[in-house]
Amino acid sequence: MDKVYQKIEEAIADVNDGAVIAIGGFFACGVPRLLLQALIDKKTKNLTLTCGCGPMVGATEELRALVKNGQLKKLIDSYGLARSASKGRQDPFEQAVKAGTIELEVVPMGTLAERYRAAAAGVAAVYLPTGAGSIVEKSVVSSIVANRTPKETRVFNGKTYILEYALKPDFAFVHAHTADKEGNLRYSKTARNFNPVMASAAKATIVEAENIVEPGEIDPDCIHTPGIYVKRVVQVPRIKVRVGID
Amino acid sequence: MDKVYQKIEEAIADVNDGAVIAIGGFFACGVPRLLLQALIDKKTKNLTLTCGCGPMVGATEELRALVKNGQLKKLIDSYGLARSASKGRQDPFEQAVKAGTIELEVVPMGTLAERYRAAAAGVAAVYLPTGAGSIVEKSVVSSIVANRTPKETRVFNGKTYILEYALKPDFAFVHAHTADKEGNLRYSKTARNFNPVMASAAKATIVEAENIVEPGEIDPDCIHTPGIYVKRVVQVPRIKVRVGID
Amino acid sequence: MEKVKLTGIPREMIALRISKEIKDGDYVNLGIGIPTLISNWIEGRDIMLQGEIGLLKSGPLVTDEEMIDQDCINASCQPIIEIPGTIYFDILESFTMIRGGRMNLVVMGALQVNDKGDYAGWANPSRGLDVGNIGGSMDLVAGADRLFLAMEHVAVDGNPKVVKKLTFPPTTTGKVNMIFTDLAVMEVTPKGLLLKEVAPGLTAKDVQSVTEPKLIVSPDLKEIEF
Amino acid sequence: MEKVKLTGIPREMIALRISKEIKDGDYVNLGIGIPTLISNWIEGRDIMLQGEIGLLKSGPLVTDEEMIDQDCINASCQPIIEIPGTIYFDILESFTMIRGGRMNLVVMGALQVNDKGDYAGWANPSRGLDVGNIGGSMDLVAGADRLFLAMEHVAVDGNPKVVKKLTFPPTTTGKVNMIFTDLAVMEVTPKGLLLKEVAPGLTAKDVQSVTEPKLIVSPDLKEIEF
Repeated sequence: MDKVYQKIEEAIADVNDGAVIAIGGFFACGVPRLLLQALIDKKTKNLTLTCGCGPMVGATEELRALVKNGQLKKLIDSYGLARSASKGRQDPFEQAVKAGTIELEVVPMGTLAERYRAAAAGVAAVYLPTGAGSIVEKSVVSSIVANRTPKETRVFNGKTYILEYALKPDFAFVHAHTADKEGNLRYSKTARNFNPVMASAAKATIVEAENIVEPGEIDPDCIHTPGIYVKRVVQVPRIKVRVGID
Repeated sequence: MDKVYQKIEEAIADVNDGAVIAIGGFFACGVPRLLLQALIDKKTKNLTLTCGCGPMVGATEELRALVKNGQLKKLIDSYGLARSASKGRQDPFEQAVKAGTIELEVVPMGTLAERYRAAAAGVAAVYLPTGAGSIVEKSVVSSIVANRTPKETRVFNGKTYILEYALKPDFAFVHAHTADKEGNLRYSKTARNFNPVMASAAKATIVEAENIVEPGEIDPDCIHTPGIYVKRVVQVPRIKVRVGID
Repeated sequence: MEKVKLTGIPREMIALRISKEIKDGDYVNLGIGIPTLISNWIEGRDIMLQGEIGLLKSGPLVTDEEMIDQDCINASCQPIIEIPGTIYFDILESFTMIRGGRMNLVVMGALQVNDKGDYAGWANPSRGLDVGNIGGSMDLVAGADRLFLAMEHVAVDGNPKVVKKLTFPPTTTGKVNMIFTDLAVMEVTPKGLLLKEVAPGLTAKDVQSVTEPKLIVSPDLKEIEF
Repeated sequence: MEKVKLTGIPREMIALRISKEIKDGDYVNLGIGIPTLISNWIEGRDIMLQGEIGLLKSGPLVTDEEMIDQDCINASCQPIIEIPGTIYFDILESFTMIRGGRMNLVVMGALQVNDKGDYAGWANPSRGLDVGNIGGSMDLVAGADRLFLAMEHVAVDGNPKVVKKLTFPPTTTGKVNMIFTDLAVMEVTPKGLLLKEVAPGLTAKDVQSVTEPKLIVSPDLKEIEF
């Protein structure tokens, strides 16, 4: 089944206002920047972006545009704010969070990974040790400080665990090094990060790939994301990214 | 850190009576036969073998020897019995289960995979849909029919899930195609199956590998099992295996 | 119920009939037994077979002993041939797909099925054991978009397999969509089993005579078409 | 408590001191800040650095701009060099290792720590927000065999960071084993903080003067050794 789309705007045509979209990448690395740019151009509103570790901190320009256009309703991430407080003071996103116009929900990185995986694997919920004894025992959302929802905890073998639920995005935007036409993917080095687990979790996964090849051309023992999880693939140029975070 | 052992008997020297050992492989494919043979030679007793899908159905000779030597206390598997009832009637293992001298616990294949993963990933327990409305809502152990332990169930979004607990073996016996000296592993095709999840779940993972190479010689983007999970590696010849199950 | 012996279609033809229900682009998992035979009828079509051992877009079975790779088998432990697009993964990825709802269709064998879509396939108490082989069956039925059964209509001993009440332990309850046997094609509906097709030469009455639950006969009842 | 300004060792030397505690063969994860500097002191040793982004046996930082591969960074978003034995994996595998207890040692930075081994590192309310960046910190501390903190003893504004009661939200409670600062090396014991080493030229009394909880002075108190 050929999943290749020629135009990036066609690949995201059904991403509508109010969509929940998982965004791959870890800081500046492995971020689907051209899909993000297409989303900015499309001016889709009321978006919830669910991330892993700071892809929007790594894609500063794209985040600024999304904030400026008023497209963002909420960001879920483990590292959603600029690293330094001084950079944060000049950051439109941080100011919008402060003003309460955009919601920021903070979740430990491994818990986020696990919640995507639960959604992918048909698991309803899992008991994780992460954050026991911390504020993570409640939901950590910027706008509901006075009323943070407590989570269920339970002791197994003398240790406290928190019940964490599956997180299933409507879409995942993924950046791959190579895709074959049936949607099997390979990532490059640390650009893999959250991309595979998001690809398997979302209802519809849309891939930007630097290379597109025929089925069978990727080593069949080294597929990072099986094509069964992928709905559409579009080829993009490799663009130069400044490594580092603010 | 060099994890290579020259002799297979040294690699399993600390596997003592009463050990719980995960055995990789799916029917005849990817089974650590030479580690099993070393275990037979060592005459370790009172063993619990935890499997995935029928490695002992695929390694008939090894199973017969373990039964004959009285080494087996219990087998946990999704497919622990010969496929046909007529073969089963001649099978010493099935007769021992009937007689109650060996316990057989039956767990759905995906649930077993998930329970190993939970152990690997520091997850206490997970809610799975598998087996809801079936006998899997209780533990399915041959010797405790009259008193099968009920499991916790819970409804999420109108669907029933079963709470399944992490399963952490003392050891995992794993068959790999290639290992480097630091324990990074690659498997071949469908011989991968349960080997990686068991390798990451066990307290001590012992690997038989058909090839041993220097660190860096396996494509670093294609490591199936990171060496951090592996305690010892021993080189074994590739032995011819009859494909098919009884 | 009398023990009638009706002549139906062979197993290969049950498989052929089911193959007509599979759409191009579908991801499909085939259980051990009659379901495995379906793979013979879909070669060359754009259908992706998944094997729970950890492979997708499985190629055809090896027919020449020389070509066996002992590291390349399907979930029924049969050696298979790699084709362009065949990929391998571990058991966690395999059951992530399966439980996660990525299988458009799962076809399983069965020992018994009733008119509510419950079926039994994992343990036959006549074996003298109170345990059996579950394998991946319960995971597959938990995650499947659609679940078909492929089975003989009547057991070798003449007892019905399409029953009012399961006497064998169930694999799942209320999940079966369609039942394909040597005698008939039936759909599980909220009102009961809808008889849609019968084997050449048989009548609805013939099929009913070896079926415990009362069948609803489709107004469009026809012969099984291949 | 008076706001004394004591002169201690530089950040690089805190990192050097910690490097002496790491055993050959250890798997280690280093947090952002002072912990990252430890990597400079262990080059060539048989120590495996894990990066939660998804790499193990991380090589040294890139110093020559020409050599940057934008697909090859550590968890602090710094470009690194691949060495023989460096391997990459996805985020699930990374946190399987981390939560699953495979890290022999985790070294983190901190904003505050108390004498029970609780520490705060993820949110500084002075930023004017009630949320912060958790990143992988809470997963790392949940799974670590041993947890060290590497930090300045006193905040830039002169306030103590080794406190009786955390005023910042905790990252974890009761998990810290050792604290390495510019002024001292302290061990968290059931009875409180055991002062084991002081920076050259300082006394236990000096360190106590900028530390809120009462320190237990080791009978073997010595200067920090490198």
